[in-house]
Amino acid sequence: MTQPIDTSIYIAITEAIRDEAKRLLLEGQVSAVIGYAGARRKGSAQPVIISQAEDAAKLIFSPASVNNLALYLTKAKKEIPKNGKIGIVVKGCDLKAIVGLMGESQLKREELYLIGVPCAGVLASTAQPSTGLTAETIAPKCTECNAHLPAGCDYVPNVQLPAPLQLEEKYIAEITRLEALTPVERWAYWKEQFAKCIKCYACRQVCPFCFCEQCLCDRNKPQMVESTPRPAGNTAWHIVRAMHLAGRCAGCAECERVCPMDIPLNLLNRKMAKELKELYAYEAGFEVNDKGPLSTFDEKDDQSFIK
Amino acid sequence: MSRIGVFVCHCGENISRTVDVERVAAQVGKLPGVAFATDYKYMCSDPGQNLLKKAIIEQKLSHVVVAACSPRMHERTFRKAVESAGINPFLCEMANIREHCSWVHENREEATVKAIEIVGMMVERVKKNRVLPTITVPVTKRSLVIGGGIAGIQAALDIADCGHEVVLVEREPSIGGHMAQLSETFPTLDCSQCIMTPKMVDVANHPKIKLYSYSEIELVEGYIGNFQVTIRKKARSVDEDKCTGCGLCMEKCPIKKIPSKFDCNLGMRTAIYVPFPQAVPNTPVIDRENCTKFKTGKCGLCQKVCGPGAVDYEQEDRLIVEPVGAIVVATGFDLYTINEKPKGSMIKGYGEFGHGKIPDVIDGMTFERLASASGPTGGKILRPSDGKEPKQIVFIQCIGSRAREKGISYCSKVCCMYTAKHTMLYHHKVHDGQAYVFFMDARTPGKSYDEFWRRSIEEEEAVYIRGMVSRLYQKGDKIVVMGSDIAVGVQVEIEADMVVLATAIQPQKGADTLAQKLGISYDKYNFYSEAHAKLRPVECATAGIYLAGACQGPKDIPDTVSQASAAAAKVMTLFAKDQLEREPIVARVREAGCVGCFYCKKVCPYGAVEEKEIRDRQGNLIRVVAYVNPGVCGGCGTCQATCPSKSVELDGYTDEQIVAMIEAL
Amino acid sequence: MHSEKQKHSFEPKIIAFVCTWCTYAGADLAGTSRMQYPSNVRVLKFPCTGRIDPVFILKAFQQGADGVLVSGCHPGDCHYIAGNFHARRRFAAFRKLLEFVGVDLNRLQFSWVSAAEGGKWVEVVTDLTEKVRAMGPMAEFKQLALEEQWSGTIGTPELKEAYNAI
Amino acid sequence: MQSLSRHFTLMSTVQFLIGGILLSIKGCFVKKKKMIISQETMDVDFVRKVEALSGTSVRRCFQCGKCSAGCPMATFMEHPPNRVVRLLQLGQWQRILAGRSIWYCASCETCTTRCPNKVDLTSIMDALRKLSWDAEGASKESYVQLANKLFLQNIRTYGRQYEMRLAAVFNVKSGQFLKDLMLGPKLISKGKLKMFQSKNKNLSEIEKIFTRIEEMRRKGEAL
Amino acid sequence: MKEKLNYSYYPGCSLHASAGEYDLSTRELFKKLKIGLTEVPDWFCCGATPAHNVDELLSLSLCAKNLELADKVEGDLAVACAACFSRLKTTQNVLSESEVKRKQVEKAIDAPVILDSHVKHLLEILARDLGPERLAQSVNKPLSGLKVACYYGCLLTRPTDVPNLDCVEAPTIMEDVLKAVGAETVAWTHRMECCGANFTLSRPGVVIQLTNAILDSAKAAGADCVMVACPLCHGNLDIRQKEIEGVYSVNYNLPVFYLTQLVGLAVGLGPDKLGLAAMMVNPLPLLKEKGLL
Repeated sequence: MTQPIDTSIYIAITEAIRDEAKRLLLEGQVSAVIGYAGARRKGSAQPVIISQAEDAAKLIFSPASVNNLALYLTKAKKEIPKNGKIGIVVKGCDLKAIVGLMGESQLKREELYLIGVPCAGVLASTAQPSTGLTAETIAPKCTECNAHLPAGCDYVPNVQLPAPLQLEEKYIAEITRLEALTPVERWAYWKEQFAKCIKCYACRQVCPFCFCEQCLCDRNKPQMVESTPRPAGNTAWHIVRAMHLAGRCAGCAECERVCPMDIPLNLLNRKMAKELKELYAYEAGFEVNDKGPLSTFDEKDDQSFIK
Repeated sequence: MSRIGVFVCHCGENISRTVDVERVAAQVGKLPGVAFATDYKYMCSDPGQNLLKKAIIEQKLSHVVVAACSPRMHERTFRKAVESAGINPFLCEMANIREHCSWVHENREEATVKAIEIVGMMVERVKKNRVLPTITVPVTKRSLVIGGGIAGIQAALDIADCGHEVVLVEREPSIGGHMAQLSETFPTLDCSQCIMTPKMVDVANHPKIKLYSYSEIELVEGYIGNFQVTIRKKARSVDEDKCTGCGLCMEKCPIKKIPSKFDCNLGMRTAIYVPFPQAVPNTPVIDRENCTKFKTGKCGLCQKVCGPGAVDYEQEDRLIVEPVGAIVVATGFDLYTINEKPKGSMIKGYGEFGHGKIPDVIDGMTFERLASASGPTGGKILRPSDGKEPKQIVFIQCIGSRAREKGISYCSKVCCMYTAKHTMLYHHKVHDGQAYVFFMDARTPGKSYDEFWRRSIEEEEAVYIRGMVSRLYQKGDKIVVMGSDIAVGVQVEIEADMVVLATAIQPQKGADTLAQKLGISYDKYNFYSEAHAKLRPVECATAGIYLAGACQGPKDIPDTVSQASAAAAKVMTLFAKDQLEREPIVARVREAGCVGCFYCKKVCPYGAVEEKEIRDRQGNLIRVVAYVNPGVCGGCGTCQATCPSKSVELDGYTDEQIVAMIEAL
Repeated sequence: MHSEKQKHSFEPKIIAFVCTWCTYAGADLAGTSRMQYPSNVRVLKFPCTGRIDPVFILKAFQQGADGVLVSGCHPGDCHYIAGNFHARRRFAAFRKLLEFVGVDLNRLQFSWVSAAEGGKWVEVVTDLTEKVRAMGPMAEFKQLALEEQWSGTIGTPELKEAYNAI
Repeated sequence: MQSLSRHFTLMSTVQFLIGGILLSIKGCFVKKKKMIISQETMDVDFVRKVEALSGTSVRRCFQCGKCSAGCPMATFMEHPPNRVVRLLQLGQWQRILAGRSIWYCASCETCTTRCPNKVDLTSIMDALRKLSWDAEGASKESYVQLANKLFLQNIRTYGRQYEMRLAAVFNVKSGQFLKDLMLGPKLISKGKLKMFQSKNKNLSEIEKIFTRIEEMRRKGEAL
Repeated sequence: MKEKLNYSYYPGCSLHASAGEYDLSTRELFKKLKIGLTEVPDWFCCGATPAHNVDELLSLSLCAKNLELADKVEGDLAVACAACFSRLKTTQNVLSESEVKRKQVEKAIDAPVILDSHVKHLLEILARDLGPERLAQSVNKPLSGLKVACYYGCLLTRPTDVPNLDCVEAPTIMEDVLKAVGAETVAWTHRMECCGANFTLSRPGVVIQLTNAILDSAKAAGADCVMVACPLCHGNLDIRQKEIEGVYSVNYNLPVFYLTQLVGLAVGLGPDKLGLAAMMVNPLPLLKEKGLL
């Protein structure tokens, strides 16, 4: 039985975003607004950057507004004007990335105008853009969302978000399943998954936190991680990436969405987030922290694993 | 292409006994990049170093690997040698095939294979080594001395006499330490206070010495040549500048029955007090735990009688920061007590000796106070229990020391001699008394020491009994000593009036905490570790910190004074230059790769990472990257392990070098 | 007491990443005290455990290590003030990750060995060697290294279609 | 051991006495001889056996004499405890076994408790007594061992200890028929010595333990 | 109120023979204090000192077997006899340190050795598990005015780190218990000297000499009586007292009580329940004099 999810408020939100963007551009408060616009395929949406008030009408918000737009503030900022404030449409999950980036000196709050979106969920990458949002077509990350309403934004449309449905928390379920396996079985699972990898690096490209200009894994003096898409190199790459994202990734799940080989990448990131929460009571993305869990310490940290 | 030279050392037989060194040289010689490989009996010897230098020149070597002992032992030696042959010292590496191989394995085949692999690893590493220029940093020519006992006093005076400023920090209200407590000293029997107090006064009057008494070290930051030391000056409740040392406050203080720590609880002191009459500084301190004013708010007599108005109840602890270039640690020792120790403590007390509850069983320091002319009995040997003169006195040596069951396995070094001295002092003062000494071995190495010990037996008629004591118990007003004489093979029982225990020497309480502040290492007993047991006995492994006296291990006064002067000499050597060369093992930022996330800055324990703005020619800010101040960087490499893009690299431990080693496996 | 040296069918390769101030010095002490331990361990010296990048552990396994030891100064003893505290967190997280991808954590040992603990060094190295010896070779990474290409199954219909079209 | 404990006949008692006398003569002989020390005369194997049985190292002892100082029985011994360890260090076990020191140890653990070097002298004494009995059988001094053996025989037969039988048999076997004669009836009247007792129901278990140990020894799996 | 205390009980051979009064008073006392006590069925002799003197492996095996039997009964194991207590604790200690010996013992008893069970002497149960406060609450006839010399003997505390009952050289656990029941304790010198129990049978001469020193010291310290927690100590101090008085021409007349007899007295048990009649040195005159009967 597919349970439909109420997204009727998205129409009102679209209107509100358009009005706000128009106002901002007209008043010159921002030099551009990053948001979503309809794309060629029916029902689909794509990122757009507008710097003219009349383009504000292009903006939409729909269940197909999946992209994490934070990316356009850092790595993909070529089209963004260098001066002035930037307005950006953010879902709760995207906001967490922005918060993380602020903690890592990549963004400054005062240079941003945050247009928050109350979000009931977006579509999974496997669903057609035109389909309605249901318990089946919703993106897995939305089943575990704890930020339907983004906090601390400059503007949030005044709409009433329907109470979110209780959905099966897909990552937690999968992590629990894997943890119950033996190491040999887990290794077999991940071996199978990583073997599929073709090293297209789409995961890296889309990740807001992979902002290094030169990735460690591209270096050849020394070659820390084998760069060819062989199983050994693939495994190393995904382990290294998960480690680098530990304590930073807040779960926008873009890596998993863009993976052409359907590797459950966010699973690794969620596992690390879970462990860090258990070990150090740290959860990424809620406040701008000078130091993440792995760049600080407590003298009383657990060391039961050390002889 | 690199031309690597490999030199395999036999270390006499230390390596060649278990490692086939010729085979190692032959095998390693075949590795790509190795141009020359040989073995030699003693690489560290002069001929060995000459062999190395000659090979570098003749074979036009570009890098060198010496396979020998631990780099902690001879890395400096060989780096110096290659430098004199014209190669940057950091292109020389050592492969440890002694401590990590020949000494820990018996099987020759296994050890040889392992040695080949170790050397192979270092060959791959050295290929990736880079020329590193020496880094120079300025030297603050002021020194900190921690501890105002004889060691600290000697070191402070030596350094100050050389014209450099000294900051001397003492935990107690007065300097003087344990030596001020002693009565007479072996082997000359000169009065301890007579030779000690003039030195204390010298410290007080020296224009180059800044004395912080009743103070402790709070925090140490920085590095050799440039330390920032925060000192906690505890609230003395008496203004040192105003106090004239008249002593009226002590006379009037109504609380007079506080056991004096200086007199080993034999004598009493007041709540406002100086520990002993010759104290330096001669400024009293209020013991706030026992003072009525602090306990109830009433009294205040001392303030009323103080002419200059020096008594200040409101005084608070003060934190003072002192910049210094070198630190001498001279925190001294503490005595083992036979009292019951808390459960789980490595050290145990002596239940068989009554756990310190028999009043006339005392330790050596208490005996010193009894024998001291300025002590609580005016130099008369009297029993603490009833004030009678003991006619039968038993000394027992090695209490705590050399007793691994009690938690300490080392020899405390001074007890044999001071017990011999005690028997003499006793005989001089109680002519009709008899002293007995239970001992295992008499350890008397030292100039005129054995003669001194023999004198106590032959002239002062002490009876030495070779054998230990099993139990002590009070019987009436006597103490029954159950011992044995192993030479005769019989049990011995003595009904003694007093028993003196030569208890072990231990580091001061809190020695480990101070070591952690200083970043120096210590052994399982908390004695501080020297950099090298033989060749660098007064230096710590941490540059710029030196050791003097019993904090490093049990020592008598002559040894302590020698070591203190040696430490002072080391400090003066450091101060002889204006600039200090330091190992260039520091982190460097590859600006091209740095994205300015500043994870390095977040984890740096030294605060060495700064933010650096990169601007274009017009002065527009392009981006902000990290910059590591090489003078401040300690060289731990935590930044590099944390940097996501590996844009900061620790020279000498680059990823390239490490990965080369892993790949060589 | 000298026990007969046993012959083993499998000699594991153990790689130890140690800090120079405590554990390396502790291993030196084991040497100067002439203690004996299995010759399987290869020591890589770092200034501090803080310098040890998790990637090195991964790299070591990939290079054929059957067991990895990471060892440094006890908390509070770090020569560099706090390097070992950072390392402690980093490795607490990293071992969880390795465990999750299916690495048996019995092959990865962490320890604090001070410069005074030659005996502990011997104990830690001997224990790890024997433990790993009993487990047998670390097959996972070795097999992986031998595989040239995709060994996964063609699960989805799209993939099947694409494959058939080649 | 089985024959000793099971069939302790009058015959063995006689042997026990004669053996004891012979040994004591030998003892005097050994004691006066100069100690010639060489690798051959220092019996390291014996010392190793003592160390294995007692689980303690004799080399740790540095002859401080604290054991002898506190030993309640030292006055009865010709070699005080510290010297027993010293002789072991020199591999001169014959000198120890020829004497009576080990038979006068009361197993009070005072020496072990106070030893500064964690030498477990009580266990060393146990080991020496066992090895002595194994090597030489009964000796004149080993009354104690006779009592001990009977004690164990009792356990094997009854599973528990019966003091009445133990005392009676001991007196017969050791030839001291009248020892403590006066105590017996008094104790019986106070109910302290029971004349008859029921056997333990689990006796086959205890027999199995004895048999298994004997078998392990036969196969050389245990000392 | 804490949960009810429950123990399995290993009386040991002596308590079923010469020390019957110790067994009787223990059972009665525990009943009175409402502490559960279940005798381990079919226990064996622990081997005591003779076994380890002759044959350590046998000694360890016997104790290991008893530990196994005791483990089948619920509760920590309560032991009354100091020798049994010492052997059972030593066995756990030796076998947890030596794997070789543990394997041999496991072979001998054909069962795994139980190393983690708690073996407790009665003293521990009274002084720690029950505690002085609760013990004092049960007292209805305080032993005031009775001066007791507490005799620890060898095996209760020695050697270091094995029985872990109390401080190995200066224990106070007996005094703690007695103070709780209102008795006075004396400080004396021979409270931990050996009585020579090992030689009771084989060398009575030695025993008499050692025991005399102990009685002499207790008397000199002004004690009215001696308290023991071991049937072997009791054997020497009580049974041989008359004999010693004869040999040394002295008059001690020191009744020797078991721990449970004195505590039992304080909580109101009668002489018949404490087996006072079985004592060789008649305690009744003393108890009457102190008004305790």
